[in-house]
Amino acid sequence: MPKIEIDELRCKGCGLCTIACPGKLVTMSDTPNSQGYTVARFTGAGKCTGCALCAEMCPDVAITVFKEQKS
Amino acid sequence: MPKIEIDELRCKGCGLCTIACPGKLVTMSDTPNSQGYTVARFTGAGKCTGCALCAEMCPDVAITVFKEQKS
Amino acid sequence: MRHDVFIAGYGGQGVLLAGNLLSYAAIFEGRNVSFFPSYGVEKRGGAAMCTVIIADGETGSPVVGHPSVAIILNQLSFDKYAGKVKPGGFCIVNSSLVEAGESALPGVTLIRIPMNQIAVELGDARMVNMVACGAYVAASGALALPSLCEALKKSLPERNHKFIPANIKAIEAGAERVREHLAG
Amino acid sequence: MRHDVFIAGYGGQGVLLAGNLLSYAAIFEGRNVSFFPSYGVEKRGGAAMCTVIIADGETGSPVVGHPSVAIILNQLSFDKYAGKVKPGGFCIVNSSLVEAGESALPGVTLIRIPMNQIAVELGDARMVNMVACGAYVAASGALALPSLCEALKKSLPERNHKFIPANIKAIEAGAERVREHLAG
Amino acid sequence: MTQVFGRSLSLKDVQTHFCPGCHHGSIHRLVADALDEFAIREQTIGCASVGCSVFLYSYFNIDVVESPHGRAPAVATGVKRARPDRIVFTYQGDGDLAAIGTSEIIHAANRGEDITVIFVNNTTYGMTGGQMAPTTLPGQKTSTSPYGRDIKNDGAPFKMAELLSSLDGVAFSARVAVNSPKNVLSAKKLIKTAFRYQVEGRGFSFIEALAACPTNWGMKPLAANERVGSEMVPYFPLGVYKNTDNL
Amino acid sequence: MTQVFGRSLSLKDVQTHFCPGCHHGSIHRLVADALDEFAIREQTIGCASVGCSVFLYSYFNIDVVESPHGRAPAVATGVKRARPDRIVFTYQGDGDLAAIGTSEIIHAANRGEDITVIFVNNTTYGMTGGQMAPTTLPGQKTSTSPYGRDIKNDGAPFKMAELLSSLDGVAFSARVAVNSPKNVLSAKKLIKTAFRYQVEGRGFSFIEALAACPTNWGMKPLAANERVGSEMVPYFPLGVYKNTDNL
Amino acid sequence: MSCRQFVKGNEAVAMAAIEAGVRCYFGYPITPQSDIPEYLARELPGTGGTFIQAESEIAAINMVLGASATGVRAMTSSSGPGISLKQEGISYMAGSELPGVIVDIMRQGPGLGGIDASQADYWQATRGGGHGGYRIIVLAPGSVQEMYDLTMLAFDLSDLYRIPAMVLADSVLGQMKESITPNPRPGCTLPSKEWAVRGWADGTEQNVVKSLKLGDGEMEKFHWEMHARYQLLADKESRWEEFRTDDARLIVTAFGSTARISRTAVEMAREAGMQVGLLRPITLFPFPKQAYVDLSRRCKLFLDIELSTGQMIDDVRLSVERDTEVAFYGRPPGAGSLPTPEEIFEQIRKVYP
Amino acid sequence: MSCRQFVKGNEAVAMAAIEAGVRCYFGYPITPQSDIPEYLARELPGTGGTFIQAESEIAAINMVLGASATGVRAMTSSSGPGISLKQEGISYMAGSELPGVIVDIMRQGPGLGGIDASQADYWQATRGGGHGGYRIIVLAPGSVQEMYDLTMLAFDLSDLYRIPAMVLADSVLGQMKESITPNPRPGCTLPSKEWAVRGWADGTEQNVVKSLKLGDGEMEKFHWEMHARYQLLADKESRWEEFRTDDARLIVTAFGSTARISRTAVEMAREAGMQVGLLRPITLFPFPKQAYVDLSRRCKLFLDIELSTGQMIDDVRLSVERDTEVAFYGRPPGAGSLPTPEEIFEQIRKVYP
Ligand SMILES: Cc1ncc(C[n+]2csc(CCOP(=O)(O)OP(=O)(O)O)c2C)c(N)n1
Ligand SMILES: Cc1ncc(C[n+]2csc(CCOP(=O)(O)OP(=O)(O)O)c2C)c(N)n1
Ligand code: SF4
Ligand code: SF4
Ligand code: SF4
Ligand code: SF4
Repeated sequence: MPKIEIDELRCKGCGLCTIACPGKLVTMSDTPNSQGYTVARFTGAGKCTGCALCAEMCPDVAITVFKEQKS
Repeated sequence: MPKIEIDELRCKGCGLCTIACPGKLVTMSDTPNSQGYTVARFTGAGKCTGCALCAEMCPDVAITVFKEQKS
Repeated sequence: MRHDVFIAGYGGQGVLLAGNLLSYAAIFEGRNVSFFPSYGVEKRGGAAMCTVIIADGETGSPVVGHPSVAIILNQLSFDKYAGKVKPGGFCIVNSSLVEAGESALPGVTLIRIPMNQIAVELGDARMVNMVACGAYVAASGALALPSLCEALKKSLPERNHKFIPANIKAIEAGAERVREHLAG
Repeated sequence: MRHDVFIAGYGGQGVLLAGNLLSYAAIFEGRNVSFFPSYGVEKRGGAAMCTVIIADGETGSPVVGHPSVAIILNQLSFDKYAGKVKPGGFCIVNSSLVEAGESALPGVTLIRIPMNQIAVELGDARMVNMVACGAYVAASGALALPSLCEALKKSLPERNHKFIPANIKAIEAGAERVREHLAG
Repeated sequence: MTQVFGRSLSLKDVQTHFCPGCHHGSIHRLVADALDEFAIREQTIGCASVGCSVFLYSYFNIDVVESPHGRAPAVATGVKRARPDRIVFTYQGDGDLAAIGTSEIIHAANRGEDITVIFVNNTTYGMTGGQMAPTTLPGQKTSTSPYGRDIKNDGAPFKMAELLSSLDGVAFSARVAVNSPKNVLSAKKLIKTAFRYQVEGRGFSFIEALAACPTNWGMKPLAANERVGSEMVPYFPLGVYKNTDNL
Repeated sequence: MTQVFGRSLSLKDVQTHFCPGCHHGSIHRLVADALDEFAIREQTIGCASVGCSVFLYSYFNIDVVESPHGRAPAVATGVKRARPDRIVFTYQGDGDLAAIGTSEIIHAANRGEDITVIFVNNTTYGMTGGQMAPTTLPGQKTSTSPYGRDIKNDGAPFKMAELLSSLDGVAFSARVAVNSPKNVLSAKKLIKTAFRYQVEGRGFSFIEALAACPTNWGMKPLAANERVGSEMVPYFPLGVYKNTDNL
Repeated sequence: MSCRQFVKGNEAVAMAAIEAGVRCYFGYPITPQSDIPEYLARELPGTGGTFIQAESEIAAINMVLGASATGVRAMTSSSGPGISLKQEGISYMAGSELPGVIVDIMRQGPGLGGIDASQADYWQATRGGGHGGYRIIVLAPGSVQEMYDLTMLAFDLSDLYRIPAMVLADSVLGQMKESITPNPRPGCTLPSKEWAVRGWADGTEQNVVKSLKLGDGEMEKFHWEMHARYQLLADKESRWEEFRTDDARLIVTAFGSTARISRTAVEMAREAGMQVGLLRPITLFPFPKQAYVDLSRRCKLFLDIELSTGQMIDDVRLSVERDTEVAFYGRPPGAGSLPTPEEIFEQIRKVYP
Repeated sequence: MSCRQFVKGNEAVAMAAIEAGVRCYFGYPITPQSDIPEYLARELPGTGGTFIQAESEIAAINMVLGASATGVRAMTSSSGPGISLKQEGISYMAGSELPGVIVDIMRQGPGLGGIDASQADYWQATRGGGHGGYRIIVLAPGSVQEMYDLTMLAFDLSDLYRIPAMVLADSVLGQMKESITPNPRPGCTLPSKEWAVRGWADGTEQNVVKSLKLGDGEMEKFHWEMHARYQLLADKESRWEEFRTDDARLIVTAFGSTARISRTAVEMAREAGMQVGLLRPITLFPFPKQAYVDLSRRCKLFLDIELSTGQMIDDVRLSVERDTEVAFYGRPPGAGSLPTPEEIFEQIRKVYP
């Protein structure tokens, strides 16, 4: 199952990733991080295709994407 | 008879007027003026049409052109 | 009588607005004021801090080494400025975001107010600075509450005047908390 | 022994080349030289002037108030510089272009040489400066004629070396005239 | 599970000071990707300009020279002429490049200096608090155009990608945006092309990247990102304005 | 007998310091003619630049402000904004306008300042003794390009009339020459047009005049005049590059 | 009280400029002075004036040169790096005897430095950072009210003496807010600007504004004339403030924000029973030499305090009586750090006789 | 003698730069220094170096900044107006601790002024015409040979102390021709340029060349470090020349061309039996204070002579013993006019005790 990880400490809560994900699998939480930013959250466990568009879009390189390697 | 007058003191002897006159009526003398410039001379008395091309060409506005007014 | 106060937090917490509010209130009371902001690189950036001096006579140096009061809205500011408060003074901290042990400041009265919580309860997290101002007025007695409410007109842009009533509530809530705190 | 000379004329008369020629001749003789040119607005322009100082010891100030000799190639320069020659000195003027009354320079030997005329006779009006240099050497005795001829190699760009013989003639002609002049 | 997307080597693993939603972050990342792609990180010298991107050295794992405001192209010229074996790029804002630095960019481009210029056009002066830039759009309100940019008084916004293309010295010129995944991907491609030109010693390469400045536009990040597409792209069309590949 | 050609009123009756065959003289005369034509001599303020034309005030019967090298367009902007009722022009050489003054000319043009710029392109720095200019032709030897201008090192010559035409603020842009009676006559016409634009408040008007610098070209006046046609015109084509008459 | 206004120092400068009748402002953004162009962008057009955000500081100062040459009041403002870029233009204005006001809200340097306060542009301002040997009038406000009053004065002095005038403040004074009374423009009679370029239609002779001087003796004459004018400035326009100097055994001297901070330190010293006074130069050029001469007759110990490693100290040493000691406390400030009254009081203690 | 060459001062500068191993020259034409770029345009490429005629003086100084940041020797040259334009760049170089050589062949100002000699850029050179508070090394040649030798020295000192160095001469020294011995580059050991940007391939850590200083205390530290470095310069690198000062009752002091002229005047005075000496500072920054202290112990009367209305006079007054009188003869020169030895001798006569 492909998945993404969002680094809470790097996320500034801009929300750009939310419009990037074709499956709308990234949404904004309302819990502020230590800097007071309300960070993004991955809500698509299982549905993520690993297209990495959210990560491409993130200005703060807060998203890492994982996928099984085809073998 | 149209004619031109060349101001000896203003002429710097560049010779541009000589290539401007269709009738080749302006030529260079070899007598230097007070500044050591060998000035241009009008040699076309009678043949000048008053076209003023020599004057148009002179960078030092050293040439004045005269003509009868049509009446 | 001369009062000086540090107000510190991060950009977005309304530190400068709070400073302006106190300044206008003092002016409303006919006092002399100098307000001195300072901020990070070029113009924008993280930390925001300002000094307000209220005096009946000359305000003197805009730079203050040891203020009698500090209003601290976040942890970073606490670590940087709380220690500067002069003995006998107050340190009003936003306990929603600041970890502050009593012991931290010998000789300084620590007043903990959960400003974010209060602001959120009152319906707008951005009113943290208003809560703080109310708390300051109650704690220092430097200004009268009504002057603060008056000053809102001057310190807020026209388009935000509609929020004045809400802000007044926040100011009063801040003041109220201090009274409780000092009471018990 | 220290010799200083002004050389002045208008641009195109080869004033600076003359100065360089005398300088190289002196260097050839193992003397110290300083050559100081000065000209009009920014780089180009009418008047050209230079000072050459030839000394066995230090050349000292490049700026000279009253030279022992002046070489004057045109009227303007005469009016401006001739008067500066120190009493007992020479003033060598290009009489082809300069009106100069004996009386003009009390205590200064005036040497009139029709340099343009001589140059033209020798076939090239541009050699006025060479005639002048010859005249200077003969009048001042500051340098030996052969050194001057040697110096031509250094002061003329390669492509003009073909003119050296002609220039030597001009130099000698200038020197000759002075001898005559001093003789009678 | 293997990581298929992460931070490029050339980018330090630190948080930037950029505001939320600021496109400088994205553009930094794409430049870093290009350095990784050609494995030139250790041959690269960056010329930082004065603007919100002044901290280039804090975010890139490369040697950096700070340039006075607007002079990065002159500084880069000095660097490249002294070290022709190095990859040299400037990273400049619109105030830096198109206002105070007009002369330096035009002459470096005309000389065909073998450098890459990353030009971030966010229609405002970010670092100094949102004053009018040479690229501020007609009618756009800024702190020094409070009634909106007035073409009659202030002139029209400069289109640098087009203007520079007209100079012989320019080998490659393109305008990109990072306001959508699609644009990010083509921006990535073109930024790599720009650096490829330098790797191949093809001469001056120029990238104009349209960017959002939520803070000084007074907009939320998503709205600012939206504006790039709705207002900027129509005035500053994306695309390649010059390339000398098929020369 | 009546005089059919003589000195224009706007031109002082004095000898210039220009070298024999220098085209600055001709261009001065044509500008003076234009001032006479529109009878604006007494409303005109000239902005002299730094170059062989620095003595503008000695030759024109008008008020003149001296500008630092390259800054005449900025000075003219100040003059015109302070006195919009006046006719304001700059007279600049190619070093002045296209090298050190690049930024000022481009931004004044882009703002569409209502001024007229007379740009004298003689492919060299005249006043300082013939160094390379931004307009020096490929291969041309000058005191700072002793082996000939090398496009790879120095870039290609700037074509200012074309470059400026691409800016919205520019209302009129043309290139003229004064190397033949025919060209003098059309130059006269176009210079008048440029001033007409300002008289009519039409915005920024620009004239690039190709000129001979016999002294620094190391040529006799006739040969230099010849070179304008044989070498310059082919690289710098004459003509009108922009006009907004039929707008 | 009604007419009093609570404003930033930078805004006070802009308000004064409008009251002084400035017709043209040309500038380029730079922290910590951008409030000045921002205020004028809003307010100047309404008064019929011109606001242009120039493409650079160089363009801005040359636009000022052009506008000023026509006789109108024109100004620009900037900080460190931008002021350096204006030096050629300022030199041309000085050489052309053009008035004009330049505001320098000092920040840290050299180079990009930082945006916090500094006084290290003292030499650049008072010695002429530009080429060729000239001085400009330099006024150093010590409060927001003075930011207003001295900007007004700068325009008048500049017109009166035909010398560019600079208001030299720093980010403390530019950014701090205080209540000021925006005094109306004082009625002061100034010579009409016969020299301005206007186009002859105004019935003038040809006017030429230039700095090129090639006539015989023209350049020497200019320099000695200006030298005399500087002397006149020193005699008639030197301004300073004294605070408790009468019985002082130690005189602290400082300008601008530093003087403001020092004054509080002097009060602390007085409370501690020390006889300490303060001498604050208000005009930095002309430097109020006479004040130093007079005070150094009575008091033989001065303490010069600057936000730098020492620049004004030269003028102080060159001004005081020869037998006077001048101590120095230099405090090049860093990011977010400024000297406090306590800190300066400490220095006073150290040197107090 | 064979290796001696008869060259202009400007050419001597260019020859020395090449001998010093300059890799990059960036400049813009301006009289009276254009011989420098013209010589280097001819000769530098042949040595594998880079010559670029920059689009402006500003571009030139910033190209120098960039080249110097990579660790190579780079230089520029100009005169008055161009040097003013370079002030921001010089300030950045100073703030970034970059070496680099700037040659200023002084002409008249302010503004466009004129092309004849002047010494009125003394303050601009020695006080930092740029913003932020910094000094640069300033060397003042007095002969064509020194134009060569001090240009060589400028590169070494600049590299050694990481401070930009200026060769400050004027059109007299730039234009006059004398025979010089083009000495080979002296073997002098310099620290390797660890700090230079090279790309990490050279196995260095990340190197950053910058002037922005925002760290806590970073800026203060920088200023005090530089202050100490300036002190070190004063102690180790002060240079001056004395001529017949031993028994002098009057000491003439002047630099550059003026010193050269004054020396002849001093000889005239000696011939007239007056005990007059000459003190010529060779380094203007560091100013050779100690020489003035020592001489003013013995001789209580100085006569300062400058081609200006007085600038170095401040440093002279600040350097001599307090009981020393310093007379002044200012001579802002005009078109085609320079002080003669006779003229200066006259002044010596006037003040001689
Ligand atoms: C000579 C000079 N002038 C002005 C400034 C102030 N300044 C700093 S950044 C900047 C412009 C920033 O805008 P931009 O270049 O568009 O970059 P951004 O911050 O928007 O990325 C200015 C004017 C300066 N540092 N130096
Ligand atoms: C700031 C500055 N840099 C350089 C100069 C020297 N300078 C005077 S005129 C000139 C250029 C002249 O060439 P151009 O502009 O082409 O005019 P031209 O003389 O050929 O008519 C230069 C570089 C100067 N006066 N000021
Ligand atoms: S784009 Fe990045 S920074 Fe923005 S919300 Fe998503 S994860 Fe956070
Ligand atoms: S064109 Fe004019 S200056 Fe030239 S030769 Fe003819 S008359 Fe004389
Ligand atoms: S101010 Fe604008 S450009 Fe600067 S970091 Fe913030 S969003 Fe980005
Ligand atoms: S140098 Fe050239 S441009 Fe200058 S006056 Fe002579 S010919 Fe004309």
